[in-house]
Amino acid sequence: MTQLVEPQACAFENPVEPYLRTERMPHIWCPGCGIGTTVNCFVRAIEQCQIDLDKLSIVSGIGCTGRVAGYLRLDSFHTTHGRAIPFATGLKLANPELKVVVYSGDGDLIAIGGNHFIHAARRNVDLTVICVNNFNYAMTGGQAASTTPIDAVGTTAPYGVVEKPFNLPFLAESCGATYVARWTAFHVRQLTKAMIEAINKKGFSFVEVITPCPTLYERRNRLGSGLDRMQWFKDNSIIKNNTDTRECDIEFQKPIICGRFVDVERPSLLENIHAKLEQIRSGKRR
Amino acid sequence: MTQLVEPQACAFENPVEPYLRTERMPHIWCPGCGIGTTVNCFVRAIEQCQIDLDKLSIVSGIGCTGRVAGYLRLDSFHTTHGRAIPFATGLKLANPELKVVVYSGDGDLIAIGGNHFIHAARRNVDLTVICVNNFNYAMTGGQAASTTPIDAVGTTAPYGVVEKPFNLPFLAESCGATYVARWTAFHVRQLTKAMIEAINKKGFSFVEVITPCPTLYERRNRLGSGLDRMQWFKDNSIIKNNTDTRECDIEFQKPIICGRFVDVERPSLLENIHAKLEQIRSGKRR
Amino acid sequence: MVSGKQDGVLTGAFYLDGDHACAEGAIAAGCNFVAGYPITPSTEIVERLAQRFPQAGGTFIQMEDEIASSIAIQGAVWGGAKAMTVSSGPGISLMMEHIGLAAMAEVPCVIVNVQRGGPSTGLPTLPAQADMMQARWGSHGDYEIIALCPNSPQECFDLVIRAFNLSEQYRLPVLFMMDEVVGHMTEKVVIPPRETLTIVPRRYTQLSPAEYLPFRAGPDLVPDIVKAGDGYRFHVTGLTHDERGYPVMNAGCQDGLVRRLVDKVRKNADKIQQFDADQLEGADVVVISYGITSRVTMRSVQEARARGVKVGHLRLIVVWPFPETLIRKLATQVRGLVVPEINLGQMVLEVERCAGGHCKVVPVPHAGGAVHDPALITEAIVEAAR
Amino acid sequence: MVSGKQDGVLTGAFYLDGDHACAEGAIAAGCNFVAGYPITPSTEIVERLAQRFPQAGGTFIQMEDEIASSIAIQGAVWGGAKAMTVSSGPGISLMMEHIGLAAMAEVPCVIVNVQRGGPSTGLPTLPAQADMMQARWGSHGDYEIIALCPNSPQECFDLVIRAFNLSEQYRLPVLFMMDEVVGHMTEKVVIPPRETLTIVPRRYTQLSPAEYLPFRAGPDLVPDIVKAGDGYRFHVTGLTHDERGYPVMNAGCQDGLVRRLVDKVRKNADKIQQFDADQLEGADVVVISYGITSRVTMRSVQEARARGVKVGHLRLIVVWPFPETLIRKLATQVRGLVVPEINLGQMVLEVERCAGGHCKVVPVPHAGGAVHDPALITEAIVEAAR
Amino acid sequence: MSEQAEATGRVNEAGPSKPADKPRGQVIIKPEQCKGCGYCVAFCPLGVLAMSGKFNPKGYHYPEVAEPGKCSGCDLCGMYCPDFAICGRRTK
Amino acid sequence: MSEQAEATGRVNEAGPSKPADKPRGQVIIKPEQCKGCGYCVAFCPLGVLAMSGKFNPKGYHYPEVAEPGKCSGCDLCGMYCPDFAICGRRTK
Amino acid sequence: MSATEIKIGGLGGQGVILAGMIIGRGASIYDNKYATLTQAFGPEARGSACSAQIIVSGAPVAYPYVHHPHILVVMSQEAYVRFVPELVPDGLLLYESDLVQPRNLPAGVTHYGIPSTRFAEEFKRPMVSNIVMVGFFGAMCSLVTVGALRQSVEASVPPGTETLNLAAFDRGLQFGRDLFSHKPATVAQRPT
Amino acid sequence: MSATEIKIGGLGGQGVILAGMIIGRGASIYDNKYATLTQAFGPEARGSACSAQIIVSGAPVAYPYVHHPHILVVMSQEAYVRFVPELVPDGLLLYESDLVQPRNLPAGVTHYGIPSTRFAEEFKRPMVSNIVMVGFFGAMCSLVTVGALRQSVEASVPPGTETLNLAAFDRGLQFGRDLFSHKPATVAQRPT
Ligand SMILES: Cc1ncc(C[n+]2csc(CCOP(=O)(O)OP(=O)(O)O)c2C)c(N)n1
Ligand SMILES: Cc1ncc(C[n+]2csc(CCOP(=O)(O)OP(=O)(O)O)c2C)c(N)n1
Ligand code: SF4
Ligand code: SF4
Ligand code: SF4
Ligand code: SF4
Ligand code: SF4
Ligand code: SF4
Ligand SMILES: [Mg+2]
Ligand SMILES: [Mg+2]
Repeated sequence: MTQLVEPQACAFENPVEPYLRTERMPHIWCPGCGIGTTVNCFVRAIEQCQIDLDKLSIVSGIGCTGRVAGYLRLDSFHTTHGRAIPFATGLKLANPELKVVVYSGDGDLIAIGGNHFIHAARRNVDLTVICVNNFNYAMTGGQAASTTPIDAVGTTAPYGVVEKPFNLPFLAESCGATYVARWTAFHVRQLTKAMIEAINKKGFSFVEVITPCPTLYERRNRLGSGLDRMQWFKDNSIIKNNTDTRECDIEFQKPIICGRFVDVERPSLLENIHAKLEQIRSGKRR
Repeated sequence: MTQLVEPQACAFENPVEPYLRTERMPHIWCPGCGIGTTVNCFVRAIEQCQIDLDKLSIVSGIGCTGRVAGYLRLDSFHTTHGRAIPFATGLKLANPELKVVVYSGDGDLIAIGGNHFIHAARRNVDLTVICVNNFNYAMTGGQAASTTPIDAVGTTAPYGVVEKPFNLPFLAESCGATYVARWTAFHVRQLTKAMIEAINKKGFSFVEVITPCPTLYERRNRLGSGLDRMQWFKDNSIIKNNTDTRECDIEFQKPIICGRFVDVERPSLLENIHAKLEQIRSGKRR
Repeated sequence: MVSGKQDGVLTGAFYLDGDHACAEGAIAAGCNFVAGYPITPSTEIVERLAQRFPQAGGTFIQMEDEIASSIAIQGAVWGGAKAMTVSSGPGISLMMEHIGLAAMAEVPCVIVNVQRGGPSTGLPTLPAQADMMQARWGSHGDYEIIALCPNSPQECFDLVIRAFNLSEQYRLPVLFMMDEVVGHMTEKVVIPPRETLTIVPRRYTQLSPAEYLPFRAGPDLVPDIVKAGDGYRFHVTGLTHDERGYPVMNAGCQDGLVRRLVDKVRKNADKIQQFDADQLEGADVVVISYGITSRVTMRSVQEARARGVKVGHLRLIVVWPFPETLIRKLATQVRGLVVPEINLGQMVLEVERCAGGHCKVVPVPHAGGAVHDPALITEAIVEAAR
Repeated sequence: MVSGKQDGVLTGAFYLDGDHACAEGAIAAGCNFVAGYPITPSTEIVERLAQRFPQAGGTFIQMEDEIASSIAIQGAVWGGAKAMTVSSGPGISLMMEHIGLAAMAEVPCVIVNVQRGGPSTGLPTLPAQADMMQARWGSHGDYEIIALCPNSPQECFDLVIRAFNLSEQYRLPVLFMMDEVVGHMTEKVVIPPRETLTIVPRRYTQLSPAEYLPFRAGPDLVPDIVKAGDGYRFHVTGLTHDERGYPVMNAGCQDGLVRRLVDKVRKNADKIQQFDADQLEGADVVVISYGITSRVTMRSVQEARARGVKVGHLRLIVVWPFPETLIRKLATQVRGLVVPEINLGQMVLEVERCAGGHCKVVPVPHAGGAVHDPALITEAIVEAAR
Repeated sequence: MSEQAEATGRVNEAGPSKPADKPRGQVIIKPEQCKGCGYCVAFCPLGVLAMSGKFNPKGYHYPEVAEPGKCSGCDLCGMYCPDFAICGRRTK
Repeated sequence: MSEQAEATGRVNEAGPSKPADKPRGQVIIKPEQCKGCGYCVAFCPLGVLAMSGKFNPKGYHYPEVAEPGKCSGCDLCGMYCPDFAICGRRTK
Repeated sequence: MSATEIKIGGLGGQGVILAGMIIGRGASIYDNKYATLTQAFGPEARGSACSAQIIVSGAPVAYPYVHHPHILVVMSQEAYVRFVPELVPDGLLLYESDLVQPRNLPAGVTHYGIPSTRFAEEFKRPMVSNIVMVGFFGAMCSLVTVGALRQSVEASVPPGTETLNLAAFDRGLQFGRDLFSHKPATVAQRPT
Repeated sequence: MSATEIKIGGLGGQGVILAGMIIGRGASIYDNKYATLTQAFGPEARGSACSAQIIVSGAPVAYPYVHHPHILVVMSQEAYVRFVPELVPDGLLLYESDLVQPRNLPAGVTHYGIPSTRFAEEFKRPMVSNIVMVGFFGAMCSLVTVGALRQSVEASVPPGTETLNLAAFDRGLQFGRDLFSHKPATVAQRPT
């Protein structure tokens, strides 16, 4: 029997701990799962934003990423599959002083939840949406998703995917998102910064994070371990801010364009609602 | 009592009649409703395409436009609200020799049905989608829709809409539609041509038709009669093929850009599926 | 004193249809968030709210579909709002997953179903009462809801307030089961001064964040609630969860949680019950009805009495939880129970079950699209009395 | 002779779990179109089909959600395919509108529900039988479906074929109600040669387009069908429709149509029925069970018999339509009916209704997440025999 | 009667304007199907049509042929008519 | 013992490389929380860490401080670690 | 029964329901009786048959439907054909005289026509035809007081259109009063 | 009862279910007995406790769960702690000897350990640890014939990995046989 190390008291605290429901640790994520890495970035982002954490709500759908809400020591909502955004919309409209972040998976936000995504972007709802894109439905065991690159395999596409995946930045922009960025889990500093920018943005801000799912996506596609994948991200990301989102397609094992692609101003839903209320109260019909 | 004219035999047949379920006439559409006009164009389009009408299926959702399926003497499916596209997807995949056209309203296809729309465009399903955009939910009485321009009113937005409407050509392009055009009901010849092009296109083709809904949208927005509206279309349409879809936003009573915006080639879903089957049968896994 | 023109919360006598009265009732109940999607014959409710909320102090948002509407209201509740959504058959069917979530996460909210002819798109503009079993059983898994059936615009006003109250009291979704006739029927609606209305406030906890457990229930089996932004840092999930609200994946936790969810209705059924009883004492036959059918039944009962039948009329106002005890007792006292409904036999199944073979149970089904011809019910009464 | 490696339609003995067996059964039944969306514990079914269809000659498409899946299969049916979709609680709840459409437009199709713990997200990997009433009542309006409950991988194979057959015979959606245990339990599955299987073909009309009326039914109340592309130029709608399939908005048409839709099940119930009867004759107590609970019950029955109780066991295979006549008869012959189910009381309500007070009805509820401890059921049997 | 016949080539031949020319087109109107939207009248490129002062059974005014000889049979009226109540065809 | 202590500034001070410099950072490791992904080791810009040959109770190898004096406290290890099992902090 | 039953029939778009609403609101809110209005219309927004039914009573109304109206108002021939057989033998019929030809009218029925659409077109607003009809109704029967009807018109029409609509109402009222002065209606004196 | 009940416990990702599947398939398809396999795992794809239960019998299996296994195979300490109390008094315990310390083992239990993970790492494929264990199982009891187990391994692993997996199987088998030659197992001779 190998000698095992035992838990022990720490000299100082991991800075993420105050933000975590430590009583729920260890979390359910696999070795090398990129979701935890994004959580580190998120925690540092909210720390740096200096927002009142009591006024920060986090909303997830269902999926491996969907578990994020449950691990963060915030007002947190683990809703139904695909419906984090409309839940968050109700939450925000009912209580505009809250900062509301949606944190969920690609399948959740873009497959079953795609309609809510496009409508929320169109409305410019005051939400930050963080989409962990691991190129598959992980929680349910590695099925192909609407983000899986052509020719990659998933359990429901054992011979390789034939459908073009969404270009999420392009989609988000076409609907009217005012902030759109993409990073990989390798880009921890840039990702943190993007999260800060997104949180500080009024209106609908969107951050796509490409992460390893070594247990399922990488394993099934013979892309090696999580570490191999992170190295691959490091070596195959092209950082190019303001790239035309049309150019941001992702192909199987082709370089990934990262950066901040959209950062524009237009009145948010709440601003529009308030302006309309003003107008109504001041007696003008239109 | 005014003297009334009575029906009588005709010297020649209206060329749409063979394509209509005349036993169901008169239809339910209001005086000046643009839907009938689009049906004229569609009938002429399928006539000119010279396709076998027995192999042409038409699928609608629910709405005033949704009634189109029921009036055309084709295999026709009046499905549920928002679900014409996935129904059509199943129909087409099960029987690839059919030509399948989805003909429905903006609320149906883009509000409740938005997710199916974007996924079908992404997959490049072999479908032609004709979206009659009358800027509102007409069947249910004129509610605001996700196409209603900002500041226009609807029964559910009595003080004016505050949400930006979708730019449908941009949305369709961002998802991967291979043919995208927009015309108004005034542009009967161009619309017919666009429908022909769309039907002849393999993959996902999309035609947006802006139509008057004089009973509800025009009346409630004090835009006059159907005729006033058609005149307005005539005077305020800018025909500009290949416009960057980003520029195709529609604003309240601002000119409308019309034309064919996207016409690109990429393998359709069925082509991809067949290629994959070939590959599997020939023994290669990927 | 006229509908559609006043600002703020109304008081006085108005000529309103059931849909509009329901909207006013919601406002009076303190509802300040409604998410919805148009569908006949319910749309007038949200149309009126869209018009009235800016003055009355609420937010209406038309969502992209009914799924979004039914979850947006839950987000709003956790943000502190009193929330409602409104639809009819097809839209209600789309809400089934979220009715389950509201039951599971104990979200007080009201879901209005203005019933029309089904199944599927059916008869969009015509009445039915064929979603009664769906209201009880439409979502997967075990849960309980409360459902009420108004029979007039006045009741659309009065009872939607009770619907909100019950949802707050028991922390669950309450289904407000109107029908097309009641929704589109116009009558005088008297709206009393707001101060005289009984409004059950949300049961916010008195405990501090350190002491509070979001899903620990008191003796009435209902836990106190909190809202986002107040420092409780609570978690809500649709997964099976413990008192902290954290997922626990085992049969033991499931048993504790789900039994409590159903028991808070089953064990409090007596307090929730509401019905109108007309000459049940000594009746040979009792008609059990609800919603618009109860008004048709009134005429039939009159006719049957004129023909010498000793007939009582039990009108269910709360239909779920079903008044088991009452029906069991009635069944031992009468010769027959007559159950007219605008469906092909739904609540009558419950009546039959509770009757336990003690008396005849006579369904008077109707496939929908209209109310019963009163004579049909009269004949059934006369027949049952034999 | 091993799962997952053969091409075409399999024959032989295989070691398969219920999910995989269900997939093979569908292939054997001639199913050639499946649309689905992943959800535990049903996903293995579509995963296997995705792998097997290219060789077996079918199309699998993973849609964007369950709503799309449940309508894509209907499009496929009208295109001539035999079609199925597969899900579990939350996904099934999303299909409710389309189950209604399939009932209304008489679309033969199979909907598989591998039941897990609910309500809401509940216990995704753990068993329950709490969607039984939803299967019957989940969509709005009046309609009838057929539902079957297998209790082993072998039955997942055998009965899904019957599910397809019934859907073709009666032109309606058939719900195949598995549960997590059956879905994930692995046993030997013997697949007989395809020729020996009974496969009910689609009832395509023999009439010419000129003679044919799409919704005119014969004496069995079921109309013959056509498919797109064959020159019939037919119309299908979810609205209330006449024999031509054209919308007709009135109570008369509704009555004719919807009554026929329910009657084709109610009046053919005897032919649809399927159950296993074990020593019902002379029993003092009969246990009524279905699905995985029937296998737990077998042990309890054994134990109770060992303790001297004369106990019979009625296992329901077809659960909807409910075997009313049989239960009514049984109730007059026994002292008690014991109904164990992994829910807090669903089918037991039907049993109680049909028992009509003639005997005790003893529910043995379980909130889910596991099967019953057999002793619980044994105790209920012994108790009921007193 | 009238509208029907007026609209045919035969009547056109006898029409007032350009009596010498053989009309190039015919138009046919079904007044009872018309809902009076006026599209045909407004968008006939040759000004062939005009709205009648009369009502049809549904209470709508409907088009009449005002300038029969001018009709080119282009069928634009037919393409615009939402009620399939009018159409044109070329006669040569 | 060991990993915990090794990682602190104190141990760094005693570390082999650059003994003269006061270490700029500390790193703390919780081996029992580690799942052995190796991100911290691979992406530490200063090569401070190395995977241990030992298993933790879950059966994973975990990082050890190989070059204690080099740590800058940049906390990149902390940002990468999916299991919150490591972090760094600056000490000056 | 002391209840008076009214049916108004026409085509969608003619404002039949609003007419019913004005009568019901007048009776209920301004004359302080009980008045139940029900409506029937097709799925389509416009153009198909629709009808309003009003029961005006001194006591609460239970059964809300009208099978045998005492008063029938029709705005289209279709509605006429459909509803006239339902009229009680001594009922009152009011009709749009340009759109309805009261053929085969049962004996005993009192009937008056008004070209309300034409009058409405005089106001350049064909849609007030229904209000003209309500004015006519006010003149031809005393079920709802004219004062109540006028108040109800004011309260029921879109804000800003009150003057126009009251003018339309008065046009119908006056036309009716003129007619009435020639030939008294029996139903009009029915106790309500 | 002639049934033999087996439980295999470990962590998600260790291939516990596949091990159970191989044993069950071997018994059912290749030894032609009845064998029912059930499984328990958490929602997560990997890392949490999971277990497989197999009942091998000469007759059809009704109740499919194992409460008191005759044979327990454990691949993690957690599984050991959880399941050992369930073992029948004279049961057989097989365990991963690098990951499990069989502390407080009830008297009467026969037990054998194998460092299957380490052996698997020798193959550079840690994931075949479960197959090593199945080989070991084949050696340590005669419930399923070795031939059936080998065929079942071949039939159950992903195509292309058969050779590797059979080697892993043989490694475990051999290790077991070597051990066994020193100390005979009682349970192994139990009639099955
Ligand atoms: C309505 C519904 N359908 C399906 C599921 C099953 N389900 C749970 S998570 C999930 C996919 C998660 O994928 P993604 O959002 O990409 O998250 P990941 O696990 O990859 O982080 C699915 C399909 C569900 N819970 N509810
Ligand atoms: C699930 C569901 N929700 C709502 C409705 C009600 N409904 C019928 S048609 C319609 C909107 C139609 O709008 P659009 O698609 O724009 O068609 P239009 O009538 O404008 O042509 C709605 C909301 C429905 N039938 N089903
Ligand atoms: S399955 Fe993939 S996404 Fe889910 S926890 Fe494991 S590695 Fe992460
Ligand atoms: S309501 Fe509008 S869209 Fe519908 S038929 Fe009338 S004009 Fe056309
Ligand atoms: S056919 Fe052409 S020219 Fe003739 S009336 Fe019609 S639009 Fe005018
Ligand atoms: S276009 Fe058609 S409906 Fe309109 S006026 Fe001309 S004939 Fe009549
Ligand atoms: S804090 Fe920075 S330098 Fe120190 S070990 Fe971590 S990554 Fe390396
Ligand atoms: S990054 Fe974390 S989990 Fe990965 S090896 Fe380092 S300490 Fe362990
Ligand atoms: Mg994912
Ligand atoms: Mg529209």
